[in-house]
Amino acid sequence: MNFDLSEEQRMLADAVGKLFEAQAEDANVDSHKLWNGYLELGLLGLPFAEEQGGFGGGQEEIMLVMEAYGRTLGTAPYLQSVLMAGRLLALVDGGTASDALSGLLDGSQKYALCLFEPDTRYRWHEPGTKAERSDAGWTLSGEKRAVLNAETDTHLICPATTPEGFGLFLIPPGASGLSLRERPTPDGRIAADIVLDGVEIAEAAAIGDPANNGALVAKIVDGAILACCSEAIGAMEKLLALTVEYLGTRNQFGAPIGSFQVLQHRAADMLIALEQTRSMTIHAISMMDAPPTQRHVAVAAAKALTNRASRFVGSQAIQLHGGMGLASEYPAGRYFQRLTVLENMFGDSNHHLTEMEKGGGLAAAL
Amino acid sequence: MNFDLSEEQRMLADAVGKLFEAQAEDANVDSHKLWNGYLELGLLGLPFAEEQGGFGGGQEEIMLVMEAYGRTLGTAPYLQSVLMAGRLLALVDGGTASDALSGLLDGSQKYALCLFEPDTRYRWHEPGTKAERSDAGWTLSGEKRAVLNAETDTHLICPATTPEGFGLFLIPPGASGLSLRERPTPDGRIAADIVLDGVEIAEAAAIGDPANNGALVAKIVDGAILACCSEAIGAMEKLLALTVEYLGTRNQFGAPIGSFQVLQHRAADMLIALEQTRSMTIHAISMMDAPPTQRHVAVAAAKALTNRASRFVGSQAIQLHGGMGLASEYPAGRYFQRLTVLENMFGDSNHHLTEMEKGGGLAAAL
Amino acid sequence: MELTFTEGERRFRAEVREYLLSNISENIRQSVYEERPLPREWQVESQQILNRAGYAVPHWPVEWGGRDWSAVKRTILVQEIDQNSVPRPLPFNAALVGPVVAAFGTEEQKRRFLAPVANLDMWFCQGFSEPNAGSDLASLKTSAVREGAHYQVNGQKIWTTAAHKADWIFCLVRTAQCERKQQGISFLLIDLATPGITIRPIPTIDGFHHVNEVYFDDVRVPAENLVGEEGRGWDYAKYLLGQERTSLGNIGFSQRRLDRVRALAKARRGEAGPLIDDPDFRRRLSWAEIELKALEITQMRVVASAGNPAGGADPKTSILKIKGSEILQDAAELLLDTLGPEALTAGFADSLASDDSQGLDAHSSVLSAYFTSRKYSIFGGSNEIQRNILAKAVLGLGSKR
Amino acid sequence: MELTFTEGERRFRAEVREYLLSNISENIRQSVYEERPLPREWQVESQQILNRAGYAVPHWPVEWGGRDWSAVKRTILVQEIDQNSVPRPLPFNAALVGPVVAAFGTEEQKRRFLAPVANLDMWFCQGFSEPNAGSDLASLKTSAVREGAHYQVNGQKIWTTAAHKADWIFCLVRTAQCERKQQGISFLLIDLATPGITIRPIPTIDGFHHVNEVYFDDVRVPAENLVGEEGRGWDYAKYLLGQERTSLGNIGFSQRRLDRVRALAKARRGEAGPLIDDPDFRRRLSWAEIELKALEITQMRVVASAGNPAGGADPKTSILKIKGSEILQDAAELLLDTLGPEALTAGFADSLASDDSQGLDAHSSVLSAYFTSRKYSIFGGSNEIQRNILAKAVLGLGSKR
Repeated sequence: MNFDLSEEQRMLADAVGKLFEAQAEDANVDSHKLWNGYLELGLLGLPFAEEQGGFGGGQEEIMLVMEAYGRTLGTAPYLQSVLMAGRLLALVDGGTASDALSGLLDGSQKYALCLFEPDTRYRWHEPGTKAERSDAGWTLSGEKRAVLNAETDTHLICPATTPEGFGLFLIPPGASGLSLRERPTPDGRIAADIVLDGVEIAEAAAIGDPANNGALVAKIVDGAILACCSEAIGAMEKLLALTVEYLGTRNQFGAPIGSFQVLQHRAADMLIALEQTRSMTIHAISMMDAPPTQRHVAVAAAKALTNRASRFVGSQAIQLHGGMGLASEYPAGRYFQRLTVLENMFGDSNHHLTEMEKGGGLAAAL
Repeated sequence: MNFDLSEEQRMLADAVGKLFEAQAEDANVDSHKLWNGYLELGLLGLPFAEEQGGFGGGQEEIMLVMEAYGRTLGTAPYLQSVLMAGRLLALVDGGTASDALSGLLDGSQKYALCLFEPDTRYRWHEPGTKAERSDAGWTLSGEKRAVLNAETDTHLICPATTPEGFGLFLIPPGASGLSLRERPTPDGRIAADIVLDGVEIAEAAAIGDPANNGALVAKIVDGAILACCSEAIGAMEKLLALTVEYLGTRNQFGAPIGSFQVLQHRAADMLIALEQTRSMTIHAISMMDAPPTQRHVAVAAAKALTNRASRFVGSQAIQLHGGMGLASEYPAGRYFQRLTVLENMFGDSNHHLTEMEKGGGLAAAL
Repeated sequence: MELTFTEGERRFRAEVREYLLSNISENIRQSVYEERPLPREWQVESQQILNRAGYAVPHWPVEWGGRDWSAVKRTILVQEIDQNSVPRPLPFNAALVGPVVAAFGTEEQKRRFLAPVANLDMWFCQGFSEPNAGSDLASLKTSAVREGAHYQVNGQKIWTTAAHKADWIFCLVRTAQCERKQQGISFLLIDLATPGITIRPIPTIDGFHHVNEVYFDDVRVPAENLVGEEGRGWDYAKYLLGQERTSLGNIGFSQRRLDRVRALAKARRGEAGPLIDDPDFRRRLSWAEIELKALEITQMRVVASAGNPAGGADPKTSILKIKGSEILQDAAELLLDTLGPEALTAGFADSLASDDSQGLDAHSSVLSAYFTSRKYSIFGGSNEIQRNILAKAVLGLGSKR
Repeated sequence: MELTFTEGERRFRAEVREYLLSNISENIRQSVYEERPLPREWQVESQQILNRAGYAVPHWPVEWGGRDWSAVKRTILVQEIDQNSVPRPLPFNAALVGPVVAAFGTEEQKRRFLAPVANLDMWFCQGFSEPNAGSDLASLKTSAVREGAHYQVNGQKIWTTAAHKADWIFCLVRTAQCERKQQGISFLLIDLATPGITIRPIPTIDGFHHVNEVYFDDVRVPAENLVGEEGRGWDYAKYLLGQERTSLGNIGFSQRRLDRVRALAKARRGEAGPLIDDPDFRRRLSWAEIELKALEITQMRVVASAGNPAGGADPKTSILKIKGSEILQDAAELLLDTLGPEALTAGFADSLASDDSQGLDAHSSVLSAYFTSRKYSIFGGSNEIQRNILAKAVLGLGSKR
């Protein structure tokens, strides 16, 4: 075992950190400029094999990118477009998928995978959305919920139930019958609720193999969950640093409040929560190539712990900041908001513990 | 509402406190002398109606007695003999029961109600012990577990399943086929595991009405649970006082350890847990005459909270005492042991929360 | 001991509930239930309905609109107001400036202020906190210098709730530099229409606009607006701490929030079946129900002994503050967790929008409630300060930190 | 990065496990699994088997029986020892007195002590704590006055584990009164058979006899038993803190305890059906499994960077101490809760009985384990001290309390 970064990893982490910090400080940045920065640094191709036009990065490299993203409260659709939709496109065969992947790699198109539906909570496995064959190809009907970064120009990948099983369908922006309701998320990003009212798409828009798509999506989702864990680790790291700095500079009753033992121990507990989360995420990353049940149990355990740590670190950072923590203008609150959103993504602790227990628990999976 | 003690209640609390403290300090006290003290003060008759030879005390008076019992780590079988077996005898009609109650009131006989059985955990409602009619009366076969204060001279009241329903049987000490295995409990008392191997008893030993016994026992058990809550409150009160005293006198790094803010807040949290437990127990006491489901939900909620508080206050008292808390010779550890036993009695938090939820929860019961 | 409510107390509760449900409009109550921001006119309408029945300021002296009700009855009243989603009487008026004016003000001040304050014809906000005086309130710096018949006020207040809706502000100001920082502080009433006052919103992480900074730049305040004696403002502020304790536990508010948690959890899906039947969710709810019921009794234990003329602040009130805030926060977490993935698109307010309800749907405010609930353990003496009080004043532990 | 074990590390783990399971007798392992007190001869037998394979003192210098294994391998070794219910090498010998003698002792001392200490032919106990020096160890008072070729030792040690089974004790004693209390302390080896030593048992709340008071009344100790220089004992004690960190998280011990929890919970009934399927119990177990797996990686992160010659104590070791003790305590609570009502009659030991196993049945020790587990957050630097270290040494927060 060895937890030190390789020389290449250190260079990647440095470059990404510099880019994200510069973007976070740039008052004039827009979504195009943001995405272009990702493209130029090679981040769009990072997780893909070289023969697909990528740079062959693995979950460890994604961890470095997402930690930096969390530290700087990134807003670009990297998780959705590259780590979810993009990696799914890379896994399924066929011309449609590889054309789509090219559009993603050259920065011209953005994608989003639409997992959740009304009233099925975090269980995306049996889509209520239906796809039926039509003369032209397929007709899709159903609703999708809370699709992060889905905007009017985003290409959607929609799971839908077909007679053959778990279908995956590429829907271009502006398809007739498609309506998006964009809503602000609590961390200042955009997510959409989507209605598919008899959306007509071409035969070729069906990608992958309905017998296998579910397993591929499960693997993609597990990877995305770990990306969220890494993002949360980055956000917690920065939020703890902000809090420690505040404790050292804010004076009350004639002393910096960081000299009060109760606040010192609270900060120590935040550190412990952060380091345990980091360790559990490292473990889950090491299990990404294990058989699906073991992989999923480790990932679910990592997300459950990350969620608990996020809630604790986030709320205690606000407590230690006092009133300042509640003001939107001060960064602590924005990190708390981001951690709250990350907690929610792909499932709360209860969901992930239930998944872990269904898989036989951590002890069995080793 | 009014939470002040009446003049009579104050006098009772004073007298009981003095007796129990004297007994706790008396190095030569034996079980006979202990019990005689209870008899002389009128405690054996306290919870019974005047027409039954008692003094008409209610659950509030029992609360005062049991708090004092907890503060002084009482060891006499008051809960078992008077509050459980005795009150059950007073509720069922018939000559056998009233003869038995007389023996209890004059101090000549002690009783124990045998609730638990192997592998049914805290669910006593459907006894695996069977009673069958015989020529002489009844034959009982089965096993009972963890009967507090059951010794070789104790009269037992055994629930057993009969063709008519929930039977209750009085078994005299030394009955043939009866064997007791006395074991030391972790708080220095005695409890027994009991085997009933074809115990023959007389017809008249069956007391109560099999159609109604279960409901009576349920009420007795709910009252006993609240007595345990009151005992735990008394024990926590004393343990917190010991801890605060220790914090004020123990010096480390040149100051009393009670000047460290983290230890101050820990003690504050112990106080909060204690006061919340007291409030919840008061509420459950006020519900003792409500319909059974509402009564039981309130009692279950009180026990769940008492258990959580007991574990917290007990373990943190040890932590704040450091090594001293682990030494049997110092009282803190003995209070922790008592609280651990009380937590276990009649069910852990999970059991009582499950009971509370089955009854529709606290909100529904109001 | 009388561990249950008396017949009279039960009757009073029924009367209050009946009055509230018949008189406060459904749209106001629905908005409070959903924890949406309340338009100013609804707050005023509601308080005037309460005031008509003596429910707005029952703890005030009878001659100024109070009722001679026991603390237990007043506790029942505030619990019913909260539980039935009725807006509480504005605390700055009813619980803060009113009692101080009634106790320490001149007859002229009482006649001028008390009736409109009770009826919310005049809306007060509170100018206590300053940027560098949070929990250490007495280190405040805003100065009021006497110049003839006026005070000249300069300085800054912060976290001023609803200053943007208020007509007046009551302030602690420094009128003299003394050795002890608690001395030289005075209690001043200031008309917000006076020139030199600037109000700047502080957007908060719940997405709403509640609080403000208030700047005073050479503001001239008539000397007749001084309440009580110059230099005794700290005593008056402390006097308030020992006052109305009937609402400290936020019992009715937590009950209302848990009612909503139950309603949402019945209607929404959990891991399998309705969320309310999910063992983990149900268990967290059970603990919240238990802690809340216990706190309801703790609240009653505190107020039922408050009639006692010995009086003074019962240090157990710190338990009400601590547990009350923790339960509200637990309930907010449960509320958030009912939404599942849809929390992301429940919508989030823009605190600088002018519209009070900001076009939010019924679930939007769940997120706001979650974020804003962090404040209950911070403001009004943080939970850390409350635990210091318990350790020192109740348990008598040493005074070092 | 190499986030999984290497092929060599996996092979090493398999070898260790195979050796332990084939060589340590079943009755010893069963006794350790059930957390029953271990007779002295079983501890000796077991350590000698370990020593034969180089498993007792692998972190010692190679010339004195150590192996040149990486810290990762040594961590795997101790985890396998614990998880497979093998008695750990006596820590007072292997982790404490041995390394100090090896580092600071004379050649004569090394020859005399190291081999028997490694092989448990000589049983040491630790004389550090004193009645008025708990977490504040440096305020110790036991004195050693040099008189010719001897030290005259007077004073008292407390919490001395297994003094009643030991042959020798290593002590921190005060050989000089200096300005700083950390100065003037020396490290002395004392044969417990020396006249003037009295050992008094301290019964503990787990019902067993582990710890003792040790009194020294004009005890004459040959000066050659001084380790290192007079007055530098505090440095040697501190040296130990930076040493072996492979077992600080108690990973294997917690794994073993959770294995037992799972086994008992499968066999016993819960509220409905097997306890292991009870949602509340299962959930608590899941959290313990998660925290333990995370700590296993935290442990590896600490030791995998320990090879680094910059060395010194990694302040993250405080995380291992804190979380390691909390997980052991959580596991002990789960273990207790498996028993249900039968916890009352599982039986409880009498610490003053002479028989080691004290006639207890297999479940008796569950209660003892529950009570004794409180010690893990107290001894060896309480969790409060550990959090002070994290706040100050890692986060750099101010040094007032």
